[in-house]
Parts: sequence; structure tokens; C-alpha cells
Amino acid sequence: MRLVPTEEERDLAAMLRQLFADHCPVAVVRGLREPGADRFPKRLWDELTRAGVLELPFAERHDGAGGGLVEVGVLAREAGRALCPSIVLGTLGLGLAVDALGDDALRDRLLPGVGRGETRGVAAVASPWDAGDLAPTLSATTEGAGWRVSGVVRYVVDADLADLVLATALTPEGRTVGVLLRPGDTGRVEQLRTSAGDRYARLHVDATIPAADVLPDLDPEAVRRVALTLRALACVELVGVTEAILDRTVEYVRGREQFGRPIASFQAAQHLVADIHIGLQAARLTALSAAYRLGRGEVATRETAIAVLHTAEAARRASLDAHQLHGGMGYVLETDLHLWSERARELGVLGGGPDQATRWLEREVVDAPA
Amino acid sequence: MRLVPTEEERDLAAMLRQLFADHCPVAVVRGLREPGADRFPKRLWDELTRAGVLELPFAERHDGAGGGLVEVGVLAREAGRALCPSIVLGTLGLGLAVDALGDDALRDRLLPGVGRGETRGVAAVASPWDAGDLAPTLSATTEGAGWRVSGVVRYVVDADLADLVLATALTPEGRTVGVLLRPGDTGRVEQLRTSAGDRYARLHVDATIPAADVLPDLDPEAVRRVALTLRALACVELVGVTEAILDRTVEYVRGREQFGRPIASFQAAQHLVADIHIGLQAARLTALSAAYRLGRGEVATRETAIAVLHTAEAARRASLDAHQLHGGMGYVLETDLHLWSERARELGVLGGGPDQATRWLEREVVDAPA
Amino acid sequence: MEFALDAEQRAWLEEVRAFLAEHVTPELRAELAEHDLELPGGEVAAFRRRIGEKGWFGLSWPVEYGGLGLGPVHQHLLMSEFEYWGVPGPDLTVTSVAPMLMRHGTERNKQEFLPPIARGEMICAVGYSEPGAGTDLASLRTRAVLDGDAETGAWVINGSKIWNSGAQRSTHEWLCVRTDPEAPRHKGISVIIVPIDHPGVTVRPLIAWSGYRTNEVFFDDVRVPATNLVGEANHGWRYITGALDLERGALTNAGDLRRAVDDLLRLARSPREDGVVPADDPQVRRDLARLDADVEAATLMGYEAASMLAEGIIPSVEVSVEKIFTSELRQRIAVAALDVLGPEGLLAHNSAGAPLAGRFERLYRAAPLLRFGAGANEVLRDVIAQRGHAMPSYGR
Amino acid sequence: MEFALDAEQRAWLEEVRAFLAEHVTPELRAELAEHDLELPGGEVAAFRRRIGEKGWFGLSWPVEYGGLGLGPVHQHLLMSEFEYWGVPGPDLTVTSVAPMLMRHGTERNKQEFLPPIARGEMICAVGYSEPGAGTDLASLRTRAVLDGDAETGAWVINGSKIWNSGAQRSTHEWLCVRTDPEAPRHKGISVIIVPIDHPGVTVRPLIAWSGYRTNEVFFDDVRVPATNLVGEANHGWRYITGALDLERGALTNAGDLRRAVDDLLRLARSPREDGVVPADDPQVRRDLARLDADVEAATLMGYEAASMLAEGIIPSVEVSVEKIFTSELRQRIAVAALDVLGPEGLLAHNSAGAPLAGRFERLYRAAPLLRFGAGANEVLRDVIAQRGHAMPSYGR
Repeated sequence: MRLVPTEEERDLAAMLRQLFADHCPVAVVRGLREPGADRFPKRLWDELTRAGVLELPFAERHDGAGGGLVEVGVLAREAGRALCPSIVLGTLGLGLAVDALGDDALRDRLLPGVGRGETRGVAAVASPWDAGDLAPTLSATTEGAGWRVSGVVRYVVDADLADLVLATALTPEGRTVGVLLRPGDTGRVEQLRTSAGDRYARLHVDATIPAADVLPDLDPEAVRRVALTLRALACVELVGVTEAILDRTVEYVRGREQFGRPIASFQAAQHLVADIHIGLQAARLTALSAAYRLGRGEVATRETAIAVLHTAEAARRASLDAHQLHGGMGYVLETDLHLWSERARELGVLGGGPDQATRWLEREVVDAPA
Repeated sequence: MRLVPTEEERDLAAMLRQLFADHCPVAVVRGLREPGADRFPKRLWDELTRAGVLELPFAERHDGAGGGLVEVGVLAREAGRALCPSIVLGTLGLGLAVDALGDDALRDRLLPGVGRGETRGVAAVASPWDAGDLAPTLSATTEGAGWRVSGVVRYVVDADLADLVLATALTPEGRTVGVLLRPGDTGRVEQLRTSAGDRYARLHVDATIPAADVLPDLDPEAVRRVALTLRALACVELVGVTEAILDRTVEYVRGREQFGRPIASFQAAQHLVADIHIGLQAARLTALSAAYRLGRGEVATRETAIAVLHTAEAARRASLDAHQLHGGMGYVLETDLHLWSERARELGVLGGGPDQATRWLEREVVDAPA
Repeated sequence: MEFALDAEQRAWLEEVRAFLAEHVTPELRAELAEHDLELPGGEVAAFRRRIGEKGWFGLSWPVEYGGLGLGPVHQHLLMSEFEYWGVPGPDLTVTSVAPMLMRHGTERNKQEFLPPIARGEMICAVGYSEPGAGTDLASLRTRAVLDGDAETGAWVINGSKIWNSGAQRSTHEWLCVRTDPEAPRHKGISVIIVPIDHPGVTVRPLIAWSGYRTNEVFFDDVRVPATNLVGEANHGWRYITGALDLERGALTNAGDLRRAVDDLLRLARSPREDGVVPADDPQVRRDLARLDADVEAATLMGYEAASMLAEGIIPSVEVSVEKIFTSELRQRIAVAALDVLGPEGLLAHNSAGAPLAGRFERLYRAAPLLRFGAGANEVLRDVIAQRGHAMPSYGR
Repeated sequence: MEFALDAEQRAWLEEVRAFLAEHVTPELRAELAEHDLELPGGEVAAFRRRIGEKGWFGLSWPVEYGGLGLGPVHQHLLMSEFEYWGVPGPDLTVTSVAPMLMRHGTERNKQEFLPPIARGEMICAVGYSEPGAGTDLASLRTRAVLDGDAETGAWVINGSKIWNSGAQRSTHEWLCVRTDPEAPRHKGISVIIVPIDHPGVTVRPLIAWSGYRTNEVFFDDVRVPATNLVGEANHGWRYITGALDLERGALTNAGDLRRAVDDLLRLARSPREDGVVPADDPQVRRDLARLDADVEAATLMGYEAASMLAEGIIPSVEVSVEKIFTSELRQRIAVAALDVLGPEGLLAHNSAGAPLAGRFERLYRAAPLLRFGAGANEVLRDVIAQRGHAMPSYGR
């Protein structure tokens, strides 16, 4: 137990924070949401690639930087702070999934391109309602040298920006295989609108894909670990989002006066801030703990559930109380607070929010023998 | 809809408040808890009887005052404020149960004695864990001119002070009958200790009782209405308890200084008080609403469930935050706050607390068609 | 106390419901969904005319001012029902501005302004808050200077107001201004009625997170007749604070909350896209039951405040409680909906495939407003403690 | 960051557990259940001796003062485990008083007092709060006046202290007094060690709602040697506020909370008297899962604070968070137990038939203490805002 960051972790965080400050200002984030805008953050992507961000967790033989999930966590947290567009962590998630579920040939084929920023994508291996639900919604049967894959994959984030989507499919024998989908080529992409733009899609799949794009006979435990890892990283990202909300809010109330004194000098305002801080401390520790344990190869269902509970609730509280502390000044679109609020909302929902996490935890804790 | 008290209701409340102030000071309440003390509040009982309190809801033909459940509610609330010993409302509850479930002969026989304070007792017609669970824990079979009754009635309040306990029993044919038990005569009374003294008992029943003490073929709806009525009146009593806690606490923080100013001048203290007040407003309205509807003959399961939820939670919050606002000065036994805290705890539990009430409400609201 | 509607109240509620059943047409709903209140001359305007024909804008006004002379409970029942149906009913012009005019206006004010309000021709935006002041109304800095005498002169107005909802579709501004800069902050404030199309008035839209449009309104040497002053000069603080309690009560019936929980119950009983029926899940059931209990409490709070008003008691602490309780409950409903709906609840309001056209997606964005708006909940908690329990001011 | 025990930490925890498995006998448990800590010379005293033999009272002291020189993480592991087992471990005398002596005491203080503390012979009650002052330590009024010089004279002490837990079983009072009444309130405070059996010291018992005994202690012309002054006169505020952060950390590990939730889980899996198995109920399951999640967070908070101390960082904001979080969680556990157990949960602590001997009945009564004690949570929330986020004092 050593719950203080190492010097390397601090340095990495500082480097990333500067990188995002320089290349992911809020204007970039706003711009991607505008109707009709190109949703791909080209310049930011290039800078991140140049800094090696996308190769962070992969082995050196795949041109990676050899980092672990702790380092990816540092990235996710800073990305959350800066509201880094989701295609970045999504693509890293695709890489992590390929790394965990693929064979060496697939890793050799895909990871260098992910690391260099040439291949974009996302992994969609669990239910968007429940990261603990791994039942595939696609079916796959061998067809000649390839596989016939059909069905619908729901609520895929950034499918419009993805070269590859890694999903799972059920074979007639009841085995689960991984399939690399190419949105557009492998079926219709039905975009779904959110308040932050057309970020989700239903992938209607009906295509024959080559055997090389199929990951046969997945180990259910491994798939579960991937699904939980992606959910846990979203928790860490959410910690960053919440930290940014807290910082912005404190800055605002320290500068703004009401009734002839700074809002920050009211005890009620201080206690709202303190409660955000308390929730955040629980969120930060539990999210990092989950990522750490998954990084060691554990199927940390309990820790991930706890992280979801704490991060989602801390983020909701922080975001809604930040609106309260800002009053009207944080409620109009021109002041940007809503950008963080919406990200906080989304990250607390996709893959299952607190209710869903409690269900996992009941099974882990209440049903387990004392 | 007219949610302001009538002048008669206000007058009755004022009369009762004065009565309790004169004859139920906190010293009386403390005294009844002392180890070895006589648990029967003789002088208070006599004063209440003299004032006609115990005949309040019964018809004039039974020597009653002809009031309704709204008047009993006024009494319950003032009784709660003053921590009036539970044998008072318990005996009234017995009377209400006899009135609702008995025939005219039984009413004629028992109600005048209840009203005059000559017959004490309690009704125990539902599970102490769940007032919605009416399954009898006694069995009864005819035996000669009487009935053989056996089994255990659990968590009967004030059985040691009761002349009569009205419970229910299951016949071999699966019908529910009411039985009037005479603790001691009809079986062993096993006293159970609480922090407020030996207030509960398990009644181990194994006796033959005369047919006149059996209420045959009870209407399940009527039993349910009695059980809910007793639970709802406990909610109203709990409102009084909570009001007293709030009043005491406000008085304390207005008088006490910390850091050179009254505690009451801290915004955090004001907001704790405001939140108690808010909870209390919800508790008061929902408890009175439930009692009103039951008094009109409705089986107000939904309203009673809502009352339990709001009153129990408001009372817990009030009591625990009152301790917080009092600090150590409310935590030592000599300052009496714990007397209200324990009553708040008990009334929020017996017959089912918020969890149990939510279960009722789920059936009423979620399962009902839209 | 009576916790049930009496025969007259039931009849009134039936009348209101019959009206709504007749006039809330699919066309009106479609227009509201697409344009909110922003389409002039359309279905909403027609619906307003129908309300006016019933005399319901003046529902609670005394008969002498052309009202129906009905009481606060009637008004509450109507407002709650309109909120439940999600359609616009009597607004602040008739529930707050007109009563202030009746209570505090000069005879000339009443003759000039009440008839057009009753006809629905005059609609006021309420100009209280200023940029930089928020809930702290007393610090307002918009100035009005009298040029000439009180009969024939003119007020010259400079300054700006924020959170000026509906200014873009109003005919007048009910404007709080400082007329005596030397007086202490709560003194020296007056109310002046300003035609919104007067030269020097500029309306700048502000779009809220909920998508709702409000405005910042600028006054640049705006001249209005001296007789547009409401009541007496420098007494405005008393007029508006008295009205705020009433306004708060009117703003915070539980009609929309009852509807939200009913809608959520309905959604929860149908299968989601992943096949799950949320209402089968124990946690969802518990949350829904809990929300029902809270809406019931909120509903009773509304009846209580209306009953008190009917007795001539100003329920200032009670409506503070109600406002806090309902605004925080609204937020909890929105949060619960997130967990009930999962990713489907993130689909944008009015977008294809969003459950109930995304009403809960929007509710999450709309809910914060009433916690900080119309008197921030922190300030109202102070009110409860200080006015309700004589706890001392901490020197605000 | 490392979220798992390393090999050395695991070994240490095993050693602590082995010790407890050997020495927490049924006899010790029985004595604690009946007498708490109040039976002199019995099992508890023997248990304390065994701890002393292991050197664990001086676990975290430097080797030069006879300690083991182990770090904060070791201490945290030990304290948490003792709390989990529900047995008394190193107390404030060794975790708070002794470190203050080491850091601030004179050479003579150290020679005189540290050895008997290490041997377990000297036990201090901590006299900070006074009647009428609560959390506001700086307003203390107990006076000490020096009669004679600083070497050979005596301090003459008058006043009283409240919430003096354990005074009835202590040998000394670690007493905060005012030695310069002219100085500003945070100045002019000193710490003096007073043998509790000195003439003029009176200990009056105060029984708390939890059944726990604390005391009010009166000092009436009590004379102690001038050399019993700790460190320098009038510097006491600095000594004790530095220590309070450490004390708060030591007071608020999550060991007892983990145990409480484990106990509640165990109870919930067995049938109640009405035949219901609470853990089969969806609501109970949800509550228990939620409590488990919160205890996990509290546990990590404890490790974090210990890790920071091990790095030489004083975690003053972090332990304020931990103290608030754990104290409010303890109360939520007690409230949850009420609903899980129903009327059985009302049976008195140590009474026949009460589930787990009524531990949850007592927990409900015990839980409030740590919300207002050891720094009221309201004050600590101010600390988080002001020290953690540079929000301005509101003039307290």
C-alpha cells in the first residue's frame, strides 16, 4: 500500500496536463459539438500521437511505450479534466482490448497502427446498459474462408470516426468470438443524437468478414476483464472531469460577490464545496484502485463496481452543485460549465451507472459467504 | 382540501399541550425508565382520564366523546411531543381496534372501561416487523364453550401494564379470529429489555379463553385498516416527537455560543435546522393525510406507507442532527435529548420502518396500472 | 383539516380538466414540442385566447377588477393541472404583476394597465436580477431619473437586467429600478412599467443549458411617462418582496413533478432496447416508490400553502420549504431517470428514438434552474431558519 | 501508487493477526462486554501488558526513545486490525501525547515521562475541551499561574475540563491551560502534565447516551512542579493543533466500520425471529452493497493518509475528509441496521436475546459521538474549504 503517486506518475500527469492545456482548450471541445462540424479533432490527435500518448500501454515489440494500466489511468484522468474527445480513449480502449484478446499476429498487425494514430476505433464488447453483461448481440457463422456476421451493436461511441469496432458475436455452437467491424463496410451506421452531437450509433451489421478479423474462442474471463477495464478507465476519466468541475467552481465562487461578500465566504457554499471534495476523494481512490487491480490481471468486479458507485455519484453531485454555486452564470451555454456536466452525466451512465454497479456488488458481497 | 387546522382542532391541541406540560414533565418520563421503577404512570393516567382523553374517539353510546381519527391524531401528536408513556396511546389503540373489529356486545362491554381508564391494554394484530403482514402467529381451536389458543405473540408493547391484549389467531379452517389475551393468565410474559426499560414482551400463549373473548371471523380488510390505523397514528405521534426535538434544538443553539457567537448564527447550523424543518413539513402533512383517510374508512395503504417513509426519516434525521447541533451537551444522559431520540428510533421501526413501507408502496404504485 | 377535495373543488377540477381535454390538441402539443412558446400567432396564442375567454387569467382577481374572484385553492388546482398537462397557463403577468398593481398601484395605474392584462393583450417580463447580483436583488443598480414633474415628466432609465425570461414575447417590462441612490440599499427602489418596444431597449438572448431562452435586457436612456411609475417612488422593495412569496408559491406546485413520475413509471413498465423492463428490477421499484412518496408530500405542501392563503395567512416559510423540496425533488427524478433508462436516457431531447422524445434527457438539464433560480435554496434555507425559528442573521 | 500490501506489510499484518488470535481470548471478550475498560487488574490489563511486551505502544516512536521505529502504515495496519477485533490498542497516550513530548518537550520532560509511558505505567487523559466551549479550544479558561521560578516553583491550576474520557483510569492529565491571560486567544496557552491523584483534582463522571463514561474534571488550586510544563510556556496551541491532525488520523481508521458491515452481513444472512432472511430482500441487499462500497472508500482513505505521513506530508485536509466520511458512514450503518433488524434491533445492548448482544442497538447510540466529537464535522468542512481550496474565512 502506497497511495501517493510516484515521481514518474506525477511527471507524466504534468506533461499531459500541459499537452491538453495547449492543444485541447475548451474552444476545441465546443467546436466538435457544433452542428455540421467535423467531429474528428485532427490537430489534437496529431499532437497526442506525436507525444506518444496512443502507444502508452503497449509492449515495445508492438512499438509501444510499455506502460501499464496505472499510466493509462494518469492519461484518462487528465483527459477527463480537459474533456478530451472520446475518440482518444476509445482508440486506446480498442488497443487494450486487442492486446488482451488477440493473438500475437493480431497484435503485430494492429497495435503499431493504433500507437501511431493511424488506426482509430473503439471496443464494444459489453452491453452499454451493463458492462457486466457480455452476451453478444451479433451472431457469427463460418462462411467459406470468412465469417458471416449479423445483428445490431447498440450505442457505439464515435462509430462515425472509427476505422475498427471490436465487438463480440455468438457462434451457432454458443461460443463467443471477437469480430473487427469496419463501420460502413460491414453494415449501416445509424447515428444517434445526444446533446453533445451525433456521438453514438447503432451498427446494423450484415456482412462477411475475413477470418483474420475474427478472434476465435474468447476466454470469457478475459472478455470480462476487458469490459471492466474499460468501465474502470471511464471512472478514472470521470474523476478528472469532477476535479475540473470542482476547480472551476471554487475559482468562480472566490471571485464572485453576492450580498456584498464573495460567495466563497458563505459557510453554505463552503460546505457544498467540502462535500464535493469528500465525494471526489472517495471517487479518486476507488477508481484508481479498480484500475490498479485490473492492471494486475485481477477480475476486479467488486472494485470496479465500487468505483462506478463512487465516481458516478461524486460526479453527479459535483456537477449539479456546481450549477447551484454558479447560479445563472453557469447555466447559460456561453459559460461552458455544461460541457463538463454532460460528460459527467454520460460517463456515469454508459456501461451501467450506480444502480447497475450495485447489482454487481450485491452478488459479490451479499451473496458471498461471510 | 383545507390543510389548516380548524379552531376546534387548535383548541384541543392547546388543551392537551397544557395537560401534558402540567402532568407529563420529562422527570416523569425519566422516572418510568429507572431500573425497578413502577412502569405505570399512575398520576398522569388519572389526569388524562379525568380530562376525557381516553374516551375521545368512541361513540356516545359507549360513553365516548364522539371524536374521529383526526382528534386522536391531535392527541397522538401532543403525546409525541411530551413523550407520553406508550400505555396511553396503546390503550386507545386497543379501544379503536375493539370498536372496529368487535360487535356491539363487545363494544358495550369494553369501551366504557377503556374510556374511563379502568381497562388498559394494547392491540397486536399485525407483525411488529411489518404492519402489512397480518398472518396470525397464534392458533385457535374451539374447545367446549371456549377456545384453545396457543402460540407466541412477539414484541408486544407494555404487555406488563395491560389488562387485555387483542391479538389474532388462525383457526384450523384458515379463518382469522380476534382473541383477547390477559397477560399472565393466558400464558407466560417474557419481558424484553430495551434502552428505555423492559417495554416489550413475548407473550407465550397456551390457554383456554371464553368465547366472549373471541372475535370470530374477522374481515381481513377491517383488520388491515386497524393495523394501518395504528401504524399511521404512530406516525402522527412521531411528528410530535420530531417537533419537540426541533424546538429543543433551536432553543439550545440560540442560547449557546461557540467561537464567540451563538451556534444559531452559523449558516451550517441554520441549514441543519432548515433541513429538519423541511423533513418535518413533509412528515406532518403525510402523517395527517394518512390518518384522515383511514378515518374516512379508506384502506389507505399508499398514504400510510408514505407517512411511514417521511415520518421515520424526518425523525431520524432530526434526532441525529439534533445530537450534532447539541454536541456533547446533548449526548450526556443528564440533558434528556436521548429520551426523544430513542422514542424517534422506536416509532420509526415498530410495524415496519422506511424499508418496509417502501415495499408496500412498490406494490401500490409500481405494480398498479398507469 | 380536510385532506380531500370538497364537492366544489372537485367540480372545479373537473371543469379545468374538461377544458384541457378539449383544447390541448395534438397540434398544440406539436407546436410546443417544436417551438416551445416562441411561435407567435400559432396554436399557443389560440390556446391563450381560450383561457382568456374563460376569464381564467383573472381567476383570482377580485370581481371589481374584472376577475372571477376565485380563491387560492382554485388557482392552485388550475395551475397544478396545467403543469401536469405541460401547457402554459396564467403566467407571472396575471399571478404576480396584476396583484401588485391592485394592491399598490395608483388609481391611474389600475385603469391604464389592468384591462389590457385581463384581455391578455399586455404581457410583462419581470426585470429584477441584474448581471453581477443574482439573488441579491437589493443591490440593483439600474437607475431611473425623473425629468420633469410626476404628472407630465418622464423617467429616464439606464442599466440592464438579466434572466429576463420571455422578454422577446412580452409587451412590457415590469422593471425594478433605483430612484434614490442616496438611500440605504433596500430603500430608494421603485417599479416602473416600460413598453418593451421603446427606443433604447435592447433584448439580447441568453440560451440556457436546458435550451430555454432567457435574455439580458439593456436600457439606454429609455424615456417613459412619469405616470408609468407603479404606486409611490422608493417603495418598490416592499411591493416586490411581498409578491415574491406569492410568486414562489405559484411557481412551485407539484403538477409537473407528478407528471414526471407518472411518465417515468410508464417508461419503466415497458421494455428498454436491451429487453430489460426496469420496473421488474427491485432497485428501480424502490426508487420509483420513493419518488412517488416525495411527490405526494410536495403535492400536500402545495395544498397547504394554498389553504393558508385562503385563510389570509402568508405562508412565507411554507413556500420556502415547498420551493426547496420541489426543486431538489425535480433533480432527483432526473437523476433516477438516468439510471432507469441507461444510454437511452442520453439521447437528445426531440431526437429520433429518444424515449418520450427525450423529456428526461432535457429534465436533467432543466432541473438545476429551480434550485438556484427564484431565490437560491441556500437563501431560502436561511429564511426558514431565521424567519421560521428566529435564528439570528449571520451578518449577510 | 500501489493499491495492495507489499510483502513486508503483509507480514506485519499477519504478525498482528497472530497476536490477536492468540491473546483475544473469550475471557478478554467477556470482560470487555461486561465492564468495557473499567475493570482494573483484569484481562484488559493483562492484554495491555502483552502489547507492551511486543513494544507496540512505542511502535511508531523513534528507536532513540525506546520505540520500534516503524512507520505510519504499520501503525495504521495495527490500529485498524485492533479496531476490527474490537479490542483496545495503543491509545492517545502513545499515539498523540508521546509524539508531542518527543517533538516539543524539554529534555527533562522526555527523560521524566517517556520511559513510564513506554512501560505502560503512565496513562494520560487529554484535557482540552471546557464546559461552554466545545470544539472551540482556543477559548479555554482553565488558568495556571507560576508560583516561584521555572526550575523550583509550582504551577497553581484552577478550572475544569469536560469530555475527559478515561480520566478515571489514567495516571496523569495532559492539560491545556491558559498561562498568559493578556495574550490573544490562540497565544498564552500551555500544556502541563498533572498527576491525576494530586490534591484538588476531582473527577466527576458523565455518562453518555452510548453508555460510555466520560468525565468532567475540576482543578481547584492544584499545585504541580514547574517542570511539569511541556516545552515552553505559551506555545501550547502550536503543540496541540499539530497533534490534532495526527490524532484525527489515528482515531478514524475504518477497522470498526469494516467489522460492523461484516457483522451486519452475517446477521442479514440468518433468519430473523419472524422467519425473514433479510439478505434475501432486494432493498437490504442494496443497502449492504452500498455500505460495503463506502467502507472500501473509507479504508482507502485511511491508507492514503498513512501513506502521506510515511512520505512526510501532513494530510490535514485528507484526515478531515476521512473523519467526516467515516463518522457519517458509521451513522448510516447504524440506521441501516435498524431497518434490517426491525424490532429485534431495539433490544438493549447486552440484554438477553438481542442480536449479536445488541451491538447495533448500541452502535446507533454510539455513532453520533464521532460526528460532533474530535472536531465537529461542520468545522472540518470549513477546514476542507478553507485549507483545501483557499476559500475565505467567514469571520469565525
